[in-house]
Amino acid sequence: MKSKPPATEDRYGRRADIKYSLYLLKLNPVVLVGFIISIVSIILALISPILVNPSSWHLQNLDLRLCWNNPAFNWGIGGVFDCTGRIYPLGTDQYGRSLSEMMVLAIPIDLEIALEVVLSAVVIGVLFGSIAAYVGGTIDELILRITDIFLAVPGILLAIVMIVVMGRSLFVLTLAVLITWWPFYVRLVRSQVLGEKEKPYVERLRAMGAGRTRILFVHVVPNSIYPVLVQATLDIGSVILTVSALTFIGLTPSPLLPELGNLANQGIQYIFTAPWLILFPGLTILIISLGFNLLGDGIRDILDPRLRR
Amino acid sequence: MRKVGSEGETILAVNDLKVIFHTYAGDVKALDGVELFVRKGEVLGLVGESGCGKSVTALAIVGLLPPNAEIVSGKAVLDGTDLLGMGEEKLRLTRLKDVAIVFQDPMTYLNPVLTIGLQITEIVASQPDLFIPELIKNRLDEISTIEKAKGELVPKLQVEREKLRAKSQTNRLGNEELTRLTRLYATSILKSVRLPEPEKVFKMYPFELSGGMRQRAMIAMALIRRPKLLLADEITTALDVTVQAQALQLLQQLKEVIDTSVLLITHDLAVVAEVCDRVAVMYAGNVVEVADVKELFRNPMHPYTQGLLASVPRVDLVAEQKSIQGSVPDLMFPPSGCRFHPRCPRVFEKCPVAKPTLIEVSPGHLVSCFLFGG
Amino acid sequence: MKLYEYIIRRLALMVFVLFTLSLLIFYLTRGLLPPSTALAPYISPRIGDAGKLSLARALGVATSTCPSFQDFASETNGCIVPLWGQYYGWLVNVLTGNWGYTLLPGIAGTANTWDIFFSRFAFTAELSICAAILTIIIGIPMGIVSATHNNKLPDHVSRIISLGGYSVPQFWFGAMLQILFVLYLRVNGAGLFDATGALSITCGICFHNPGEITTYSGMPILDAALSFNFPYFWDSVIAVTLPAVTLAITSIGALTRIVRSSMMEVLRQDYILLARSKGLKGRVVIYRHALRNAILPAVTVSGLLVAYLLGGAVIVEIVFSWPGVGNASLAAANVLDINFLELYVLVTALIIVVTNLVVDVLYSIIDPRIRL
Amino acid sequence: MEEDYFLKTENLFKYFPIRGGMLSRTMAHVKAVDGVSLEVRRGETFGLVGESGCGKTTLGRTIMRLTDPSKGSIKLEGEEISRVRGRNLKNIRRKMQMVFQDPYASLDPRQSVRSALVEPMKIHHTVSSRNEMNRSAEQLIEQVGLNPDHLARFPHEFSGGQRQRIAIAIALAVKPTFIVLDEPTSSLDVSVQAQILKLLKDIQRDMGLTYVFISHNLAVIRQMCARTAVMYLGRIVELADTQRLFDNPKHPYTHALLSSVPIPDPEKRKGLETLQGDVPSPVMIPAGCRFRPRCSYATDKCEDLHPPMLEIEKDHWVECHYDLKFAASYSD
Repeated sequence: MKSKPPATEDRYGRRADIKYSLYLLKLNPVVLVGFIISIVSIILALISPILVNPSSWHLQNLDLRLCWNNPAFNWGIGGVFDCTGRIYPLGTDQYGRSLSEMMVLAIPIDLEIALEVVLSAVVIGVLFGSIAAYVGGTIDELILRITDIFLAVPGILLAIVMIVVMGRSLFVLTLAVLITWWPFYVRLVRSQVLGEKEKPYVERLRAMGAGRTRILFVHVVPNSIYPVLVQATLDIGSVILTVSALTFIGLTPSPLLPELGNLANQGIQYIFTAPWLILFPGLTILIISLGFNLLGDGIRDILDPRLRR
Repeated sequence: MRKVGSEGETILAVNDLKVIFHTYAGDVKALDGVELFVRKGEVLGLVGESGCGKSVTALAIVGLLPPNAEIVSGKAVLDGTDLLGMGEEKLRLTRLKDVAIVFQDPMTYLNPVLTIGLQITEIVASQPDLFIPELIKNRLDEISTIEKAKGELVPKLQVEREKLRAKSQTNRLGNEELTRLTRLYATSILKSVRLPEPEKVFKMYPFELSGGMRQRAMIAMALIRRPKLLLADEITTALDVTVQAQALQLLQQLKEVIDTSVLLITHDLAVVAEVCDRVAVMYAGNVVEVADVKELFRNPMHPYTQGLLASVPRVDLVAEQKSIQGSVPDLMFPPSGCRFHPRCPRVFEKCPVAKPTLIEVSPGHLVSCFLFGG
Repeated sequence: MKLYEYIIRRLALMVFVLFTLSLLIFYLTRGLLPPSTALAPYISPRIGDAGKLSLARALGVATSTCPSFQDFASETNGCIVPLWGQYYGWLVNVLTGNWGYTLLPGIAGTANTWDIFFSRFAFTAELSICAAILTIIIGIPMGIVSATHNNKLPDHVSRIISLGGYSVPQFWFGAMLQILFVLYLRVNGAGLFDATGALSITCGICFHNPGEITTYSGMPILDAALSFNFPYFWDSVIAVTLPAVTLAITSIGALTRIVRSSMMEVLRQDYILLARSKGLKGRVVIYRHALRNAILPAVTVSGLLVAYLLGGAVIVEIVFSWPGVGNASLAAANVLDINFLELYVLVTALIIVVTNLVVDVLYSIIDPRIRL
Repeated sequence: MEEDYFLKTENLFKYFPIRGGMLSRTMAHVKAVDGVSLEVRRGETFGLVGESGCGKTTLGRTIMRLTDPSKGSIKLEGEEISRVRGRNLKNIRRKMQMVFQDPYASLDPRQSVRSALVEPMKIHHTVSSRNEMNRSAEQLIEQVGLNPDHLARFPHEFSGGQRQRIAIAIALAVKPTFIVLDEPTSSLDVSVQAQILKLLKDIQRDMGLTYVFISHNLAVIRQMCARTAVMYLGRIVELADTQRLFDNPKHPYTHALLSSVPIPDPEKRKGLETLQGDVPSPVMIPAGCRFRPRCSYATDKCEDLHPPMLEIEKDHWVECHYDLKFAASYSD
């Protein structure tokens, strides 16, 4: 708007930023929900070894398999076993383990993979993307063409082949997802840096005598990193979705592994007799992923200078 | 004291216009009781520095303020009807026919993916019945021009003329006929804003035109409506001097042709001196001084006007420019009383306490300052 | 640059991409494991060492001078063809049209990989096309409504739907749909087709004798329509509904967000203000002036969208036992069916790359400023 | 020209290639700077004026070595700088600095004023200790009329005029002898513009700086510059003392430019003379005299022959075939 009021001191600064964030939060309270979900899931992941014995997932108790004894809810379908003894709030799985405990153990595993993938992708993206954009020429062309190759094929296909060939372990799983993820970040950082490096202050720094490395890593990259971080927040959810989809189709290190996708996979065979087995792990994935997506979406609005007026 | 805007030949009178922008950080009191009027057939210059509210005034008049703006009070009376109290649909028709606005930057204001021709003809297409008499008249004029050039009557054109005359009785046109006449009309308008090869420009996209040509295209969009009032919002700011001269000249000539009044919004006092009949000076959401252009430059009364005039560099002579101390206030926290008082060299006790009103000091010269009564 | 020059340039790039991808897959499936694993899927207990050696030669893994299978297994005596040699042999085979026999469990050795792939690919294509249509007809209007009612109720609803769709695990959503419709509403979404692609009826609202259709494209819906067989058409539509909705849910979310943000961006532009100042109707401003500009970013991501649908199809096909290539790819990976995997990767990559090319050409048509 | 010039360019060219076609061949060139020779004297303000697209900013950037010249020489205090690179270029940058048009965008939004002021000292190792840097920063900020409290703030907390002051302070941080001012006041309001112009004059007087002042605003040029060059389509078409150039323009383009500037005095309303047509594209520059298509005095000679740069009076250079005739016709 040309008609915007004059911008002066009180309109900006850190205090105004916070004020602005709160204002947007008022317009869009869903962001708060995302924030809370993300924080709770991270806290849950951190304290999960305290809540549940971390090695309890090896223990099978086939007497207690597939039973439901939570009096708060009745599934209304035949063939549901009742368990005796202690209460399992979300029932038990086919190995007789408490589903709720397994889910508590699963959250840190999924979050850790997601963080590893996203952070590595950001690092790779910043490194190659900024160099491609700033140096340009042949190096830019080369990096672009390599990303082209990876963007031309559905990532999940590449991941499946990698996991089958390289062995089913959490490391390979992480690597396989990362392989399909990094090109987006290279592209994103590249386009951000391309836009940023055309800004007049870069020209001013060059005129001042600042070297390329200094301009790129002290000024340009920090100024273009916010959209990348927003994307990283959004992608935590998407990575969890991809990882759990891979384990869901059986590409898991061990059938016993408490990983949300794997738990759901164990549950799908009993979809009509023990629906909770697929319902709750999937719901957890949905909630965590939604939380990070809402958070990222909100942060994007806050950081978007065009929305300010 | 004479009431502002009480002149008989007034086309637009704005009274006590107050606008607030609600922002996350607080309310910006952008307009603080703007008073101005435009006489029929004159060019009124509305001048002030960035952020003084001159564009907001224009947008408020045509009802195009952004959603976070609120018109707190005021009237904008165009030819007897208050625009601010109008319903959305009536206001749309007013924008369509009576008040046209031309904006600053011809690149960003033209839709990049639509042809110039479409962006002009869609105006007619949106309410054809309002334009049919002009479309027919334009074609009839064209026919007689052609015949005059040939020196004889052309039978084919004669037939067309009869048909058109018949149609002008009913004020109805078929779709095909409407499209054809609209196209001819638009082309003739493009020609009248002196765009070379109007038929070609008709089919071009904005990015294919130069800055000056785009500005002409935008003026054509205003012109095709033959508005009673033309709001020209910084129309020369983005242009080079030679192109600016062309645009100003064009504006003056067209004003005569279509017999309209112009509210010329600008920050450039030189432009004001060149083309305006009267001037209104704005500062921080208020009109602080209104006068005939010669009177204002000869005898500026308000300290702000004096400061502004003293700071303008001139191309015809070398002189030390004086600047106004301080900077434009943040209108979220406007100064009390007279909004200029923190920067005013002649401030006294009354200024921070009360707000001066615009009063007529000498015939046609209005000032809002306690030095002159207020 | 002229349009055809541009296209030729892009096609050259495409050949490069496809070539590199085939190398990559070849390296993954042959280069990372010991050479003898290449034989594993073909070996049955009855094959002796001599048979294994000739098999290894036939596969291009063992050299013709290799004296015995023991030498091959211990990788001595120059028995192993270097990887590039294996690749060259494979490439020559493939370029002459020899994609070998399929190794897919159950039908191993009974049919040509090429034929099997494309008969199954028709199902994947049908599923992806239906999902793409759903994405477009839901995503775009929802994005527009969301942008024009920014931070009002429709925006909140659309935000929840789109972010929810973007966050939901497809396999789980598919399973939930199955519970809901199959268990409670008795509409069968799964297993309507058997593994060979023939209709098998266990569905409450289906025709019990849909009859026969002529195979034109291999896609049941299209073929049924071309054969004027309405019952078959209806059953096929029923069959594809749940998988397509599941596949589309993520991309609907993504597209809605993209359209919303670009629409909001466009609505802030100066030319929208000019359009409104001209007294145009609100509808005209939004659909003629805003949408044309706002749709551009959505068009540019179509390549990604196609990649997304084809990738998501793998999961959805497994959940719904849909007889497409995605469903088979897991099995193919498990038995290291190199030809099937290569064919899959190359065909999808071809589709994605061609989509990107078409999109760029389209973009230059929608936006006159872009000259390729 | 035995005089010792501070800055001298000779036949300076800057062409930007337009690439296209299948193998990114160079299809054409944007001839942004098309053979510019000029001399700037020590301690003067040299004005460079012209309409947008005339190449004045590119000329400034080429002199600053922000872009490599395609051809020609640039001499700063007798030293050839048009080809220097690396460490030598960095050393040259200590002597010459630039102030840019847009004070909103020419500062790194994430950098505090102090850090921005100290950065050039760090880069050029002009000041060694941290204390000294801080002291210099405080000195600089006071020199441009702000106070040391402002050092801890960030660019967005300042108004346009204040930001331009900061940009000037940064340029002064390495104690240069030469500054290119690229439209330093065009994005500011008039009342603020006057402040900045005055500041620039004061600094020049105190530090003995040499300025190249690039602007499209003829009035500002007239107030600021000792000598002025008028650019049109990549070439200087007239160069003279500012006073003489404005009072007695010889080139038809200069004349047209001057007479299309409105004067802020309604008594002197003269009706603006307008120049027909638009500036041609710098890719397809007209043959012969490049101003010919828009010139009302053009003859066949103008079409065929590129006019020579002639010194028609002492220190008054004009690139036109028939200068004197116009001088007579303007005065009526």
